[in-house]
Amino acid sequence: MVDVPLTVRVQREAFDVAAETARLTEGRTDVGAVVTFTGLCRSEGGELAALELEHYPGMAEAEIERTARAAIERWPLLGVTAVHRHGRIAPGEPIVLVITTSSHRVAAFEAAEFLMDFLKTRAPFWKKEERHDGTTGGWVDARDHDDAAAARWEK
Amino acid sequence: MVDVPLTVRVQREAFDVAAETARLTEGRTDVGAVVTFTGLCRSEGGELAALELEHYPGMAEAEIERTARAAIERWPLLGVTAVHRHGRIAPGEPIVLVITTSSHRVAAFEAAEFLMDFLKTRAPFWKKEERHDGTTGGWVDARDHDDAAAARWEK
Amino acid sequence: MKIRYFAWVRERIGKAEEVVDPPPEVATTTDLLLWLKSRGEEYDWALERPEVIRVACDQVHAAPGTPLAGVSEVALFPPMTGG
Amino acid sequence: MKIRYFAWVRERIGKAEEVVDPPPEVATTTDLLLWLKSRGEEYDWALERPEVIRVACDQVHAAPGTPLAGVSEVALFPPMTGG
Repeated sequence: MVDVPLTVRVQREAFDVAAETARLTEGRTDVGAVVTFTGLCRSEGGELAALELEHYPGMAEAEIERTARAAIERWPLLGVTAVHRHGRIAPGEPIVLVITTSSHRVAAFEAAEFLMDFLKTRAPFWKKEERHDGTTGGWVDARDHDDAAAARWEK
Repeated sequence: MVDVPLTVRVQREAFDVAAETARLTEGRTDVGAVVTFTGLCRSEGGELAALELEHYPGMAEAEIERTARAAIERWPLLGVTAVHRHGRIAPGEPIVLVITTSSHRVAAFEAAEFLMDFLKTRAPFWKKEERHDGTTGGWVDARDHDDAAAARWEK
Repeated sequence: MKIRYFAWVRERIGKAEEVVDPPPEVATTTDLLLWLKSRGEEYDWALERPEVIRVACDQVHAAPGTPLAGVSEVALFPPMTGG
Repeated sequence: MKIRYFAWVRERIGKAEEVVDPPPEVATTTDLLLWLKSRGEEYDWALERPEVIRVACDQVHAAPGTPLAGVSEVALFPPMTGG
């Protein structure tokens, strides 16, 4: 088992990218590259009032952790953090955070992209749109190009 | 000319990733993806006391800006920030920061990687090592695989 | 066996979970989907396109046709849209 | 014409910059490197492998053989190692 600091959380509250980054870098001098990805809620041209994010408690954490462990097996990482929010999220607010650290930049970049691709297609979360006119925009459809993005790692 | 917020700085002081990120995201709801890359000084197994980073003032800023504008032409970005330090930098300290924002994650990831690849091979900075035993480890050699990483974008 | 529903599958069926006792010939996740589909209008609506429904057995993604032997919790949901 | 040196090129030549007035037959960056190399031991040492030396004309990377006409500042340096 590779002993790499791994944090996975599913939570209602926002997250602090700087604090999460510091947890992976402070007090060590072997980290050469830190990649963070933050996914934010977009207003879709002003139409969207909020997203309601439903998730499968237990499986959501477990599935993100499985994906993170796959990344740790595949790249020489020094740390991985993944935080995904659920509940009501307004435009401009953060939804998801992935941080990867490594000695070198290519591993950190590739692992962060890998995590996001698989998080999108495998972690049990579902987005429902709430419009400003009070109607629901319905459930967001899964996109084929997200599946294609995940498939590129299968080799 | 694409009108995208672009910040390029070369400075001696450290940078604040959270503050730089906020400048690209605050007050807007069209950003869906934020990628940050931070490059840190590694201790190389404890041997390194510090790096001394020399640069070519004027050309350093201009070359980073040219690379950033190439990224803005190539991907649908909503903002780019690149900060590179010079002077004496101790292990664990940050050297370089790249932030890209976009509606979608793939553009943000690819542009950040592109910027780092070209920054490494085209921005006029040179690293000299200072060892703990007081000797100089000499100038860091350019690495062929950095050239290869930059070459993959030429198509 | 406990069944959990999420997102529009949950909304169409009108409940988040239930305990069911399928007959012994329901041996796989595919059998289970077809059996549930026959239980009433709301199930038929939720599962009208069984090929798009994702299934997890004990909180792990399961391919179509996965045996149900030893499984205590099955979840049915649409393709994920997190991230 | 102002010439600037960086990193180990600067260290070997022993100065960060100088103003030079090359003869008219020095028409390109490649000519300039060879002419500088002939100016003394320290230049010969700094430029012993001219193929690894990078050149910028007026703060823009210049390919070997770039004409010097109209250029006011030339910089010579090793391959970059920033980032």
